[in-house]
Amino acid sequence: MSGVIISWSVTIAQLLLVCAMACALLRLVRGPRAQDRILGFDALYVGAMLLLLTVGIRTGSTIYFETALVISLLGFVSTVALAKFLMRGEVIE
Amino acid sequence: MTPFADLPVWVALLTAFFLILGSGLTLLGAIGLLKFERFYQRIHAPTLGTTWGAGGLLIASIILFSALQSRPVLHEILIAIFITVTTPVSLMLLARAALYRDRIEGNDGIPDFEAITASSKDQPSPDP
Amino acid sequence: MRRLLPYPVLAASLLIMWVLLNGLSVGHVVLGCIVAVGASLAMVALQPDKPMVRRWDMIPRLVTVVLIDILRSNIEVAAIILTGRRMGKPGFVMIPLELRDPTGLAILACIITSTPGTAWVEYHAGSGRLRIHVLDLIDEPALVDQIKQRYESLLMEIFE
Amino acid sequence: MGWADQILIAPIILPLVTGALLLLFDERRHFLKAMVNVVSTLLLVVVSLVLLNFADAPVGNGAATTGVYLLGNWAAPFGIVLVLDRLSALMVMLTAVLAVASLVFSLARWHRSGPHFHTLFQLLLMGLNGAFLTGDLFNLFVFFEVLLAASYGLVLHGSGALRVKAGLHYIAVNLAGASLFLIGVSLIYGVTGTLNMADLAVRIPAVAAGDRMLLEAGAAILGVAFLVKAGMWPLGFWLPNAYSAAAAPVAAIFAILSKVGIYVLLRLSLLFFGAEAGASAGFGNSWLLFGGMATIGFGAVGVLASQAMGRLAGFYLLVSSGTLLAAIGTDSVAVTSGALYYMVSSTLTVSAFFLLIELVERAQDPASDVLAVTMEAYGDDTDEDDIQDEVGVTIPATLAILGICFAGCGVLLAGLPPLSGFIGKFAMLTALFNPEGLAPGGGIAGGTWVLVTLIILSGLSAMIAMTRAGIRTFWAPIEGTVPRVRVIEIAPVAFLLVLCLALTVKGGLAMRYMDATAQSLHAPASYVQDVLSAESLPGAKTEAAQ
Amino acid sequence: MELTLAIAIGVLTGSGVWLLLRPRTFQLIIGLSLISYGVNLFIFSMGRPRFGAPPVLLTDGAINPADYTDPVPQALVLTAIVIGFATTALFLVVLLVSRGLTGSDHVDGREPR
Amino acid sequence: MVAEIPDELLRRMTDHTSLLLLIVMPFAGAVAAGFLPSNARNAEAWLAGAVALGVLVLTSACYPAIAAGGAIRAEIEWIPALGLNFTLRMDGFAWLFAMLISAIGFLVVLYARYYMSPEDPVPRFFSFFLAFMGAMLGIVLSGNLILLIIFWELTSIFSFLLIGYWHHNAGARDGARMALTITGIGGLGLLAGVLLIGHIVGSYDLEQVLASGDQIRSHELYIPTLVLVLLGALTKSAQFPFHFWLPNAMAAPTPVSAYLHSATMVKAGVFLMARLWPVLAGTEEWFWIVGLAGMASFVLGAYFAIFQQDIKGLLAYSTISHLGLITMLLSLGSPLGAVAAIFHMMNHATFKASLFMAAGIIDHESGTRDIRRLSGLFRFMPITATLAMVASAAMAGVPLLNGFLSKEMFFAEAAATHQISILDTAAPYAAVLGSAFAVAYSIRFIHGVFFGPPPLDLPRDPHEAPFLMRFPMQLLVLACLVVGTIPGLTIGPFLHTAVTSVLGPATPQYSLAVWHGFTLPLMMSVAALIGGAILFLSLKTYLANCEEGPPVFRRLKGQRIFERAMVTVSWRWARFVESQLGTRRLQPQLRLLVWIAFAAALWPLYSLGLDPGGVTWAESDPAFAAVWAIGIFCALGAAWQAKFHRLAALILLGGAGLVTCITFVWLSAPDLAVTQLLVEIVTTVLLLLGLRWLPKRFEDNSLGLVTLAAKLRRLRDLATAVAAGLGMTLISYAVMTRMPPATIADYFLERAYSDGGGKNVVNVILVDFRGFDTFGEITVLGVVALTVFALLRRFRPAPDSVESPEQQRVQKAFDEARPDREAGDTVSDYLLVPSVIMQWLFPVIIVFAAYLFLRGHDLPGGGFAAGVAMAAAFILQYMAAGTIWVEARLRVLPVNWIGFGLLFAAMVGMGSWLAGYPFLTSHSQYLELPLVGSVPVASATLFDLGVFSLVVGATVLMLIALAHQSIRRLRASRIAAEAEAASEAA
Ligand code: NA
Ligand code: NA
Repeated sequence: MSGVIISWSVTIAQLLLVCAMACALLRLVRGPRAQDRILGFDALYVGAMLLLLTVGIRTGSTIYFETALVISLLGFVSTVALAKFLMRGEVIE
Repeated sequence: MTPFADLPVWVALLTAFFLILGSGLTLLGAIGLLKFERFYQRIHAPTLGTTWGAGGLLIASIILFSALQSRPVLHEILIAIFITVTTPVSLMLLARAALYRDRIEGNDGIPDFEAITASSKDQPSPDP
Repeated sequence: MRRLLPYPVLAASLLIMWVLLNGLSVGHVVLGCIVAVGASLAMVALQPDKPMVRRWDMIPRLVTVVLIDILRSNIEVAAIILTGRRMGKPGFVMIPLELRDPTGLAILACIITSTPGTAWVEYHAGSGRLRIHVLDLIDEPALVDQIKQRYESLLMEIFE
Repeated sequence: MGWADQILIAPIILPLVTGALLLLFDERRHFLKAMVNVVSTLLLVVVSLVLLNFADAPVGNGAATTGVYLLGNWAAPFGIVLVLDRLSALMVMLTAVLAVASLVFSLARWHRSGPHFHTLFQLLLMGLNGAFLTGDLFNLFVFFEVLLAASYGLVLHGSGALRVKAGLHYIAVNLAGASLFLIGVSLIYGVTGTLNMADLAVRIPAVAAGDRMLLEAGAAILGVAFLVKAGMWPLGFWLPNAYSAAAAPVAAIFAILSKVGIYVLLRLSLLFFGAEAGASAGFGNSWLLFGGMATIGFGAVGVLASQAMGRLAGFYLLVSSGTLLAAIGTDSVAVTSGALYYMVSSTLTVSAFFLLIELVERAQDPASDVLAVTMEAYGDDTDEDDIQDEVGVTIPATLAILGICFAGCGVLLAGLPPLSGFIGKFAMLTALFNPEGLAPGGGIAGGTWVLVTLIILSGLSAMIAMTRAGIRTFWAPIEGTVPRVRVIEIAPVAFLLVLCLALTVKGGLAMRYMDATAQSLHAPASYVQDVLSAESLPGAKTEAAQ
Repeated sequence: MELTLAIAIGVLTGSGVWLLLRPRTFQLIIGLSLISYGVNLFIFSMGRPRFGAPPVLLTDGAINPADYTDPVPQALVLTAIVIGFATTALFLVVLLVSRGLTGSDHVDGREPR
Repeated sequence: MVAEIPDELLRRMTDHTSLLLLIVMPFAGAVAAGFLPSNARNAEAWLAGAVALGVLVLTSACYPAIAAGGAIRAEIEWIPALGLNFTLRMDGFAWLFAMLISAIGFLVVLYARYYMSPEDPVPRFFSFFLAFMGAMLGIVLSGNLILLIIFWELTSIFSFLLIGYWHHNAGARDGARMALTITGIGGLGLLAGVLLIGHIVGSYDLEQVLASGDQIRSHELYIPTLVLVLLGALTKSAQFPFHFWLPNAMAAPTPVSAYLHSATMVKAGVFLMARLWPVLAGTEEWFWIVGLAGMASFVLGAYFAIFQQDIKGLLAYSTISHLGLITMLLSLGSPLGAVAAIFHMMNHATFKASLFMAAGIIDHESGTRDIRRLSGLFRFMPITATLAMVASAAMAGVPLLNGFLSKEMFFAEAAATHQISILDTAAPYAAVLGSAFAVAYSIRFIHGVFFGPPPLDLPRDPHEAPFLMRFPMQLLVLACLVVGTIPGLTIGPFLHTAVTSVLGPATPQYSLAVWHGFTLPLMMSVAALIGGAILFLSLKTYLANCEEGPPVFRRLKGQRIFERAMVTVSWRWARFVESQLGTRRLQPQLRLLVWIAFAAALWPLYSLGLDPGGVTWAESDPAFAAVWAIGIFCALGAAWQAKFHRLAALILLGGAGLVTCITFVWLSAPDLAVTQLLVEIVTTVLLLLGLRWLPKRFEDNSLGLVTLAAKLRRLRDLATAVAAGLGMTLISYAVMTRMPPATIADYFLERAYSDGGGKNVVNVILVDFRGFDTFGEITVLGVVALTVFALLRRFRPAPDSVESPEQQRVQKAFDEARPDREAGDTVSDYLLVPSVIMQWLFPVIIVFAAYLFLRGHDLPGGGFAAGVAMAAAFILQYMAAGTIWVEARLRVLPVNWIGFGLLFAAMVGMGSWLAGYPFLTSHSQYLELPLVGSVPVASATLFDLGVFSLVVGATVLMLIALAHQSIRRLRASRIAAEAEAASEAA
């Protein structure tokens, strides 16, 4: 019973998250401005991180946790770089 | 999918609830990101995912793994902290960059720079 | 001791982080201490302004307030996205801040940005003014007031 | 395991440690770095001599033992092994020799025209030696990448628009080639479940019929990756540009680079698709043969069409690659042994020629010195100061010596008697006509005629081109000054040419070695046996398990 | 799953190859990156990967290899990722330097006529 | 018995030594000559003369042995595996030639001593000369055909060098090149021919080959063999149609012409034909090819000679003609013909060498060789004139001179019937005609130069040459006379030895008598003499002023044709073909690479038939598929946008990378996911750093429609891309749906914990089982970082990206324009709050890196991931606060990190040597620590530390080197501004 509940809910959660990522991707592709794309990109990363968490839940294993942790701690580095590139035309001054 | 078979049903239900809540909020945020017309509105949307969206999933994870391993598994808290700390940085930088670009291009509805330095009380600029 | 532990709070947090990551055991506490002290020593090189935390007791309050506010905003924004209706209009709001402590400002920025519906846009250090963007602006003075009362004053109490 | 057994890995570790150590010295201590590098390279020569001696030492039935080094003490096919046989020993030796020449040459001025030259140089040697010694397919990829990475650095050494442009093409093509390498290796792993070359030789005949096409597809893709390195037509257009754009000492050591692809093709085609490979025996041979012949043709035309000597040398490399590829494609012991001799000779020659070109062109174009000066001006000032060197003697008879060296190169490149270029060519040609050894024979196959004709004509084209270049350089009325050439610049050229001479005089000895090499390559059973039966030392692991 | 992965590999490689054949250096570097994703996944796929069978041992005792996924392709991919990163960085710098020296971002260092 | 063996041995040893010395002496002399100072004319001459004389004496000393026992041999094993030994063999024929070479060589040295000007750098001359002599001796003494080819080509090379001796004049350069090209081509043909002989006979040993005549002639490859060998022989002997190089070779100093181009080198061709006469001659093919070439050369050469105005040109054509005569004799296949040929080889050498010397003296003393300008020199140089007249008479075939004897034999053979054919029928007429021409040009030479009125305005006042310069000529002319009058007593026995050694038992009866009675040959001689005289008289006036070259053929200059052909074939065509079959552009190269790889993979799949496995949806995972829908979109989007929207492409690429990373997690590869993610992040920053230096690119819609060609190109590339993608899909799908083979992985899984001490098998593979791969991999990273650093040290941005980015300029201008702001306020406001957070994250990331590092062996992570994370921590600081700020506080020395990392990893690997284990053998132990308990300590972890250090160093170095370009540029512009200010002030 528990197994069924969890596997179904994880599957639903995964599908919802993939939909969320798809929305983010659409924003990324549509733009219209660079900042919109970057925003979409950032959202894509967050979605991916959550998706990875669900994969961990689905397997019942904590070994996938680090991947999510990496995104949560360092995923923003590329967004910061992109944002700074927009603002200053240069990432490191 | 056997590791979950021995779990109490309430744990499973609670996990499921938080899973769906978290992912649902995240999806909503993403839809907002897609739906809102202007950048400054869109920038609000992803925070759904990074706050309670992530929170829901993390709580689900904490509950499930604590139940599975019969000990408190709390490292998910770190993700919560990290994401709370890092997301604002990128959003802030992005919003400011967007503001700068809009100002340079003279787009409508962008507040002047003057206001922020002037000492007079200023009015909120309407966002058409 | 001061030279070994220039940032005790930081070191302690890092130790907690280590234990959270690795699980609680004597070995990991010892190792965690070493790592945490080492990392906080690395921080010395960057010479950050050392934040002075005066009121520890206010921190849990702040956290609770923020969590609740975020939850509320989550629901509000979710509703806006779902229904497409909003009570007010989106717009920029200027908030004159008195808080000057960089760490405090950083935390305020995190709070405002993390709260769905508000976003930190521009801060001018000279005038201490902050411009935020609000998704659903109903009552501007109330909002300014809320931020100043609920967050800024708490932060000022903690840090200054 | 004694210290003597550890020497097998020395050709890899020695350059690595030297390269790493050189990084810790200050960038401005050119002299110290140069000396460390020279000492290490000379040591490498000694090591390679020891290895050559080991590989050639006969045991019992006349076959030499294969030296096997189990890295990490893990037995094949699980761990990575280094394998020393006559072929790898030969290649390591050749590498060391070229390294000495090109390093000494570079000390005259090139080593100072960009940072970390010495480290890159040593790591290139490490990559080369690793590629020659490894017995593992994926490890081969890694060492390929090491040597390519170092070669990227070296080809760009000294910067400049031409170099960077050629370097860009070189890198792009090789990156694409690296992808093919990975695809090929992993596909082979996916079908056979192993990466060890000897183990593959055992497993390939046993691959199920339904999987064989995938195996062959993997091998074919892998082959294309090597053919890119070898410069087969039409995959080798990058080669003349990159080599001619590189600094002289770099081009000189690069002469061995194109041979890495040849080496691997030779080894793997015989190991994987030799006579005992079952259904896949002889796979790819005809492609190599035809591709090789096309390459000879194209290279020969290119040699003729080259005005600049650097490009001439580059195209000559294509000719020699093509010759070797075609020789591999003939799948004959005798031809292989001739080809090995030819390979050694042509590599030494072209290396000497690359060095010589710079000296010769220095005489032709006084603008080049101006260019060198401006190049330094664009550099990051201070650290590339021109030290008044200790050897700075202008040789009085400079032109004469250059001329003699040039003539030597010309004779070698064109395969004219009496030097090793001729012997190598003759060895291959006679083997082509008499694959079973010299005995009264009957008809000759059509393909052989074409190949022989191409080899002969390519020599002719080299002769015509070299005559043209030589006359233009040495005989056309020379105005202006005699080039300033230092002893340490001309000595490496002479050294390489003397080696060619020695290879000629001691041709019997050399051919005997090549024969033995070719024999064991074509009968890899003992190689496979030696690698797979090498046992790891007891003790270390049990300790770990406690 | 296999089909998805196979198609993914194909699309990544295909897009990469398309860019590989384009004339601008930046297109080339993006193409090479895409190809390296495709190739990495290809190597990975050679181990017949599955869901939920990580190559991290769960017990200290004897194990059944069939419970785990093939670790070898994973190790190979790790090496390939690192090398891919290195070469991407190198190619980037070379294209920048080439652009600086020739003034053009065309792969041949000059605009075609 | 005991005494006899040493005797025999001694004899052999003597033979051995003398044969070797014959070859060694000239080459050693050449080397010695090269080292003498450039003004040592006398020493050079002494040296060369001594060598030549030594060879002469040594050769003479060999005669008894040869006369007695046939051939003497010396053999040194060289490359027995190839049938190539250093075999020298001297029989009568070789002896005769060796005598010729050394004797004439000696005389020419003597002559050259006076001929060469004191200013000439004679060491080069004598060095080449002696080397040539050695090579020529090598040809005649070779007992192995490959060795013969070696010396053969050497003569070509030294001939090239000697012709080009006066390389400052273009004629010498061109002549030398032409000679080398023609004889070189011939040499290659000869090589091929000899290879075929080797194939047929099974040996390259001359004796064995000579014994296998029937085998060769009856072999199916006889014709190609013959043609190829003759190609070598005819080019070397300047036979029609390869004759034209010889007149151009006359640009060489006259001693060279006398020696190489009349007496010796050109004889190599006919020598070879005679040498191989027993095995190749006698067939119809031989008769036709050799006969036609010989007859044409004989007649045409003589005809052309008449019309030459340059004395040396006349002599050169005459040489062609006389060699044609010899060739014709050899073509007949009759033993008597061969005898005559050998005899004429000697005779021609004597009179032609002396004539060349005469020409040299005339040139030397009068300053010109133009017959039109020369006249009446007899009164100035009577001795030379007399000698020249005698030699010319020999050349014309006047009785009582040696030329007459061999020509008589020639006439006899020409008149006899050998092969019934038109060629045979024409032979006697051709012989008479050619001889008449020979008479004509001989008379012309003598008459034009020595008789007639005194010469007008010659460059020099002509006078007699010094005695020693004339001396060689005198000797040669004496030889002509002596042989011509008493042949049987002088040349007779030697010729006989030679003839016997070539023909063996087939040696015919012949007579060397001066008078055979009124025979047909004598009639022919008389006819030729009379005819020639008449011809000369009738042409006399025409010749006195005409242009060089015969009337009709004058236009048809071999040299011109050759040069044109060479330029066309070896330059224009070669360039054209190269440009058609090759490219210097990158795109076609990559396209070809993709095509070929595709074809290579397709071929086995197609030929063996691929079963792709059934398409199964059962195991499919909708979420995974949906993730890849996103990934595919990203990949395609990146491909689409990379041209005009670089930033978008970069972001989309990141999306594809992210999805790849999800895939790794999904399919149980957490290590890959972590690594991929970290690399992804760093790569994005890196590419962004680079983006700043790329030109702005805007989608240009104004250009209008894309051309059809461009559309087609894109279509082709699209098809290529689709094909490549489909191929990869097909292959990977086929593999994934197949049963996995028994892999080495099982061993790793079983041993990872027990023997490797880690539970994360991937990591154990990386640092232990296959740690060597990791070793190489970090080396790559380090090398690349150094390269990047090196390249960026010399980085010069394109002009349009030198300036600060537009944003910075605008913001700076804005800040400066406002009184309440200072430059940089905008950016400091911008980063004020974020930088605080980014700074505080620094220690957090360090702890995280430590975490990744330490857990790697058991769980996902490891040194590489930790290193990249650590590098990210540094990068973040650079982004937050700028390069200058960070470097004022943090002294990161990335190069040292790299060096240390590599060294440390190597040290750890070598540590196992101490215990007697191979490199990288891991050792792990549990340390008992107070409080903590037992802690695993593995050498693999230490190795990983080296990896970590290197990765940090390399990543930081690359990023920082790139970031530094911005401040370098600033510094540069500041320096420029200061310089400008200074110059304005001055
Ligand atoms: Na917000
Ligand atoms: Na005259």
